[in-house]
Amino acid sequence: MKLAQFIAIAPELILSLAIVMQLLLIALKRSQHGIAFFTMSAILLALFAHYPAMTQVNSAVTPLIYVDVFSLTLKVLILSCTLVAVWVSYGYLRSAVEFHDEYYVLLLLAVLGANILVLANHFAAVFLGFELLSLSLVGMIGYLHLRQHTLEAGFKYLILSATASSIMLLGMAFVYGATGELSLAYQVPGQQNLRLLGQAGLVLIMVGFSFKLSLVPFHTWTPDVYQGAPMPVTLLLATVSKAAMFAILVKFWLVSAIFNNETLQVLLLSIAIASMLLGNLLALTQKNIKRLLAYSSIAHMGYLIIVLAIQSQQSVAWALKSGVFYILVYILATLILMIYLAGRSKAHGVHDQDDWRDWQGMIWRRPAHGACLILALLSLAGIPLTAGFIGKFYLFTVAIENQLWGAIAALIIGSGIGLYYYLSIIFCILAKPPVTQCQTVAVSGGSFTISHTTVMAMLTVIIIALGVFPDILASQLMFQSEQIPIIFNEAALKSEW
Amino acid sequence: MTALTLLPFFPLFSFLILIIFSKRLNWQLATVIALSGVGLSFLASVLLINDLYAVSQSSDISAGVRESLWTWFMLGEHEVQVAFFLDPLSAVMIAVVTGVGWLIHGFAAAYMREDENYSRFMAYMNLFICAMLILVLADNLVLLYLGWEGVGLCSFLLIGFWYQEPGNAIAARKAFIVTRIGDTLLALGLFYLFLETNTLNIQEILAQQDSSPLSSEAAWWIALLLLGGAVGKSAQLPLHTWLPDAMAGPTPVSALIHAATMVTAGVYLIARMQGVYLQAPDILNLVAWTGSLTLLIAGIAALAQEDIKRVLAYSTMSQIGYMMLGLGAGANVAAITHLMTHAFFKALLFLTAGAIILAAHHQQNIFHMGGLLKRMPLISILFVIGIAALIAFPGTSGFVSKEAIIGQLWQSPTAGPAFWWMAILGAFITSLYSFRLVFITFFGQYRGQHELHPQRHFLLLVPLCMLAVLAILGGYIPTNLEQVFVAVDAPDSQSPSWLHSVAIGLPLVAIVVAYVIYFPRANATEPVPGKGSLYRFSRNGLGFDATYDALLVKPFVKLAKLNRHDAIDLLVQLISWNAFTWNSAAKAIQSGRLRWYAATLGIGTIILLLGVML
Amino acid sequence: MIDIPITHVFMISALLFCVGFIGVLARRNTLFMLMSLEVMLNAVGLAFVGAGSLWQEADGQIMFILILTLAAAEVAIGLALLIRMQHQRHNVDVDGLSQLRG
Amino acid sequence: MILTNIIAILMLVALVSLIIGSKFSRSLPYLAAGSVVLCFFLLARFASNNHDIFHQAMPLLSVPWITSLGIDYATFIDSLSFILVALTLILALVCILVSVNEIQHHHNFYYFNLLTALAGIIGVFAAADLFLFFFFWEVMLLPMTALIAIWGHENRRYAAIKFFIFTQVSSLLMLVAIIIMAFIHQQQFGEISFNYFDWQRLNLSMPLQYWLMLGFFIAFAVKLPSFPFHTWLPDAHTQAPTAGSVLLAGVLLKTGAYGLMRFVLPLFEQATVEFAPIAIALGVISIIYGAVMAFAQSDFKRLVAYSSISHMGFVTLALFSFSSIAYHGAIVTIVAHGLSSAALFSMAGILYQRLHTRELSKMGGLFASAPRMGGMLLVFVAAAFGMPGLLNFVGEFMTLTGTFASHPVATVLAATAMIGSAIYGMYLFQGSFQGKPHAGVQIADLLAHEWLLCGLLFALLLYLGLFPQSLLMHFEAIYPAANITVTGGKL
Repeated sequence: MKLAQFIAIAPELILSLAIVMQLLLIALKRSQHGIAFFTMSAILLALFAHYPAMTQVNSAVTPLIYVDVFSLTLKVLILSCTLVAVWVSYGYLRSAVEFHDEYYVLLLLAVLGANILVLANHFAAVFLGFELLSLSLVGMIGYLHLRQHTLEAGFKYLILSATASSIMLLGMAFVYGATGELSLAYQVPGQQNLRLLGQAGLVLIMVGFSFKLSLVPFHTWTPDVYQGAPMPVTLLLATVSKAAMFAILVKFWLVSAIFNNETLQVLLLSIAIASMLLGNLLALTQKNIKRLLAYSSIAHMGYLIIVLAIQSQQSVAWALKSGVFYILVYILATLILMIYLAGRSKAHGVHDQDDWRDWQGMIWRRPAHGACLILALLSLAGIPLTAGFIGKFYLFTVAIENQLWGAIAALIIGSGIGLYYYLSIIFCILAKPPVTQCQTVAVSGGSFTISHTTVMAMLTVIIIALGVFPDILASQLMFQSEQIPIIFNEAALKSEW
Repeated sequence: MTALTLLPFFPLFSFLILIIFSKRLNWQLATVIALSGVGLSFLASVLLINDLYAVSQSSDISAGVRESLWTWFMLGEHEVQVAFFLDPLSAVMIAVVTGVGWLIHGFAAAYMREDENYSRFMAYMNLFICAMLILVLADNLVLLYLGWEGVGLCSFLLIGFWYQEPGNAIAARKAFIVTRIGDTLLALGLFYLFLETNTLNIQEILAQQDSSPLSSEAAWWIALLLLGGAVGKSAQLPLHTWLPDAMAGPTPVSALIHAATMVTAGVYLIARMQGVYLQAPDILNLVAWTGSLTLLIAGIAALAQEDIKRVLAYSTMSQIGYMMLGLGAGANVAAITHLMTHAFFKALLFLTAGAIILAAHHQQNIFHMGGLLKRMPLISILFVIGIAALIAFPGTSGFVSKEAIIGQLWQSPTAGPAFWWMAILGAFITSLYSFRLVFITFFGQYRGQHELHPQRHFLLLVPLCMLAVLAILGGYIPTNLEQVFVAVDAPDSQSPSWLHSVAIGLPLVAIVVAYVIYFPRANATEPVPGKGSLYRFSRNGLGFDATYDALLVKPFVKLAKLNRHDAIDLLVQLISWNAFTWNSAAKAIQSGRLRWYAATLGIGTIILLLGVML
Repeated sequence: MIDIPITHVFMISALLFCVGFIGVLARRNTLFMLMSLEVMLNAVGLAFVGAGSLWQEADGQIMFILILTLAAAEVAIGLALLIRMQHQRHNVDVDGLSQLRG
Repeated sequence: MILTNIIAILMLVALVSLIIGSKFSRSLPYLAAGSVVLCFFLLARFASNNHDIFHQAMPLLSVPWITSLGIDYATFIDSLSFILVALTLILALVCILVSVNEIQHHHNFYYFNLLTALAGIIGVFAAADLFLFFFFWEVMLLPMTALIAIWGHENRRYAAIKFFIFTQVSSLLMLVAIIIMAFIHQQQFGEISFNYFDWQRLNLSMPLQYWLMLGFFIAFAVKLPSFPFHTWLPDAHTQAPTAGSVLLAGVLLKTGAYGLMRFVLPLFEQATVEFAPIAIALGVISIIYGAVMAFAQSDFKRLVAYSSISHMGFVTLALFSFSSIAYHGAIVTIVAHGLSSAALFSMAGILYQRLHTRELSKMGGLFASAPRMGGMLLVFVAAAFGMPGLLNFVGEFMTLTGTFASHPVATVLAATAMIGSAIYGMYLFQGSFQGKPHAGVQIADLLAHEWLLCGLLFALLLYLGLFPQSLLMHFEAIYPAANITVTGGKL
């Protein structure tokens, strides 16, 4: 291990160190604020640690980890989301009587898992990150034990994700059996007699990730867990976990040769199309905003993985760029909504304020919030002036460049259906305010502070800015083959292994 | 900007003044403005006609004065101009329109005096005159179409002038829409004409007929479509049903629009486009048929009317039928002359009828009149003069024109003896219903409820007298129309000598018949006897209205109302409904049962595995 | 000693895995569900060890050890939730947990 | 630069009115009207200074925007866009005038939406880059939808959602077509381009061209709207506030026609020739169907909405008959319908303010109390059923004259709409203003600002109706596309 390699994984080291120190801190003195601020500063430090890490791109740290631009970008994204999550959680938990220090430990553990996942270049690392992430998420979902829903949500997540991950592990075992290689980079189709085994393994691995990305038909857990989990945890689930899973899926797809296979692409595309349609259909009449976001996330992940169905080497870079841009935009919009919801809810409330019909007439009562939410929803719906449109536009370009007509059709139909429920919410926000005050608890109260408004406003501004001048970000996202080791090529794609 | 171009604008200006200051003008002022508007254009047209004659005397070529104002729009290379053209034909028309129009305006001023919307009424009348002048002076067919539609709109406005009575409104709408059908045919004719000749300028089209005539098929269609327009406007079969209902309007309106001027526009159009019709003899024959059938049917219907104005309306139809017949038979000059004379005597009839109605407190049923000869002798005399002209009593203007038409029928290439007989029969019926009217209205005792209050306003009487004079002498007004029309060479086969005497005699015989039948019943308050089905059938205009109603109007309305919620929209709603059903179906997946979720996980895995294996 | 063809190993582990999975589906008692999870994980472990021995590498066994730790962690959290469940609902019937739906 | 300035001004004023408007809601109309007039003045001065925009398209401001896809912010102007922008600004004034008394709440947000919608529409007419075009195409929807959804009538949400989803989904099809075109340009000329003028160099193989053309056509047919895609329109028009209806009918529908003229006809000549029979059939069906449906309605605005479908059918008919006479007819019809339908909807609004109903059955006999209003309504109805002397007549006449040469049957069918329009026109006028007045129904006659807008529209309809050349003279030189395809059409 040289210094360079330490620098390359400095963020992760910082996080791990921070976790240890958190435990010490808890042992030393239990304080609501102290731990929160410590966590935040740790994450900030980890974020800053990416600057030196930038110098070490394309360096392998042990066979397990490989640092490249793509993973660094996503790590930055993940850590920023975490930062927001911590801050939101602080506001959310502050109101409770008891101390919630462990919560932050779990949170950091989850993020560490996500980061490892993003960096992983080896089944073992994938496995570690994956489990670290899911187990600590289970802990956080079930965290507010006084609510009855959290228990249910936590248990569902535990059982299902455990099942899913064991399925994935079985897949890894099969692949290992077929190829004799645990590292992603060197896996090549192995001996003929184990072909079937290898294929089965790949499918099982795909199942594992589809579960985490909540793609149809492995999506069933999503709405329940989103609804049952405390709002900040839902936020983590919707942003950090999704981003990490997308990253590792991309790695499998583009870095590992055995995934470079047409049959799998067909499977993936069909999964994507199913998710777009079913996700939007399920959300159509949903009144609970948390569940609705869960369903829409199903659809959005469906849109997103279109970028993996690329057919030719030269479109890889563009596809990656589009993918990263899209998930970024998706996360931005989701953050706005979830920050608002988290701000309006309290840890010791019976449940979170998650019925969007309570938002009626918000634009006239609280114009700033109303505007932010409307723009976030528009961005999710992919309407111009918002970044969501640019994201969708990029996806269209990728899909068309690779001539995925089925996906395009589903994309159009899906967003057609999607418009209905996004617009319903928007019109509800625009409607005349209800006469009785009691209906509008969701529009007031909670742990909402001016800082929530500011952050929401800032994010909204970013959304608009990206929507009008996408280049300010898009030109920064460079995923040429020199920045990321891609062995993907169409020749292999077509070849039958 | 000479008198010709100014001609239509005098009434337009007076219209504008009247409509803008409508309520603020008192009766005198409004009258002065309205009358001066039309009067000026009358004077102008007299001057113009003199000039025209001067020109035509000096040179034997068919002279015409053309004044162009501006280019309206371009059809490809062809400029559609706003331009006026005056030749003997349009000269006759403008003389009639402005002259008779002026007199009728005068009468109307007295007739409508009490009405609260008096100046609005006069404004509409002026606007009508303007539109009518544009129609007859137009040098291209598009501008003619403008006038054509303009008079239609004015007629709509004036029929429905007392808009608060639903009946009037319906009559107005009916008149507008039925004529609109004709207008559409006319428009199609224009399109076809433009396609063939690449111009819509009337003189150019007619000139082309000498050099490069239309193909017979094209001419056939174009002539037919133009005829369609003509029958709509001129209330000929089969688009005649609007005219009797149009009597809902104030009587001066009936006199001006539905007797003297607008309804003759169709005749004018066909006469104008004679060059095209000559290329399509079948259609000329059809014109003759249209005219003859109309004049018979209208005459029969007139026999059974109880409303004095409806009698006159049907007689108008039949008289225009004569004009059509004349055009069809190639007796253009006679037809146009009859147009002129008819304008005189029919205006006279309507106005006198109006005077009677006014005196009788808007009682229009002839069976509640009677004995008027004693009570308002002057009016009665004038009315009878009109009737005399109507039945072509020798020495009246009607005699001159109608005999001229009938005389040419027998040996016309496009008509023939059959038409002659129909015309004669028509003449017989004409005098029959005329004198039925006369006997029942003017003889016997007065049978009305209210006491008569004859008006004596000079504006009421002067126009009547002048019209009476015209009705007698109008036939001798020189119109050198001969230069306008291509003379149809008649075969030299000699027509039998008894024709003429029969043509003169039969109407007189009819008077006697009418005397025998109707005079005894001069005191009847009921149209007895024969109040049978036949009578009712003919009173209802031989059931045309009922037929159209059942065949066209009702189905259309039903169809429209049936689909008022737009079947296509249901399709759209089906889609959305579909989405929602799928939504509720998909919700079943989210049962919230953990073990079911795990099962979906397993099922999904198996499906994928199978997918990759197979 | 007789050497077992590698395919058999994978078949066994697959079968074992299915047993575990069916256990998850079939049992309503939460405790047994957790146990079935263990079974699944062990099936995976078996597969890894088998694969390792096939390629004459230690990686298989290493993965197995990792999996064991995972199993331990999972059970820990699982049991914690189980206790909460017992407290709240006084039973451990998993079908009771179905308020979140739709 | 000019169009960009206009858009910028409108946007700026919109923002200002949004931010500070809540204080001075009374003076907002003046502000908005002032900005619109200023824009109109700028446009007029620009046009008078450089006349050559009437002879060939004049590229305006163009700056790189999304470099990775070769997308520029590129605008241009020619006589078509000039006329449409001018029309937009005129109708903008009308919108503001009708809003004066109608809008009761949230004035600042209302005028924000109104002005942004205008900016978006003008952007559509200005864009030379197809991505920019699509961008504006969508941008104009949002405020439009907001106008319907917030200030609309009883059933506004349904209408707004329907309107938005219809247009959105159809325009996604167009987006796909646009991107494909860009990639084709990449294949043929190396670099990817969304620029309209670059695209004119493309040569497209036949089946592909047909599909692309369909992608555009459907989007525009929905906007137009053409027969099978029209059902969003009656709801949207009926439920929208008066200004919204005016904007929808007056300008928004025209963007569809503009799209057909600007993109479908020139870019896909061969495909359009093959597609023409279907398009003409659709046009004729819309003409007749619209007319019949209009007669069946009992709601004032709904009736006018269906009549719009009928009138826009003439545009489809004209454009796909590939005759330059009909092409000019289409241009005239666009302007004419813009003015007349705007006028009729304003009338509906004026009546609604007095009677609080749109039901014809609840009106009737209003002529007694409001003769001047009745006169105006009569004039506008007359315009709608093609009274010669008013602009609509010229449009219809030229359209049908031009079409008759190549499609006589279609023309004859379309001509029946002249009867149909008379029927529903009379039904509308008599139903509202003639007949027995309802007991105690007394309405105030036109107010000053209502006079202003009626007078403005009437003057325009009359002037252009008598001197349509002032509109058409600029269209001789340009648009070879129409004439090229004439030969193609005759083949």
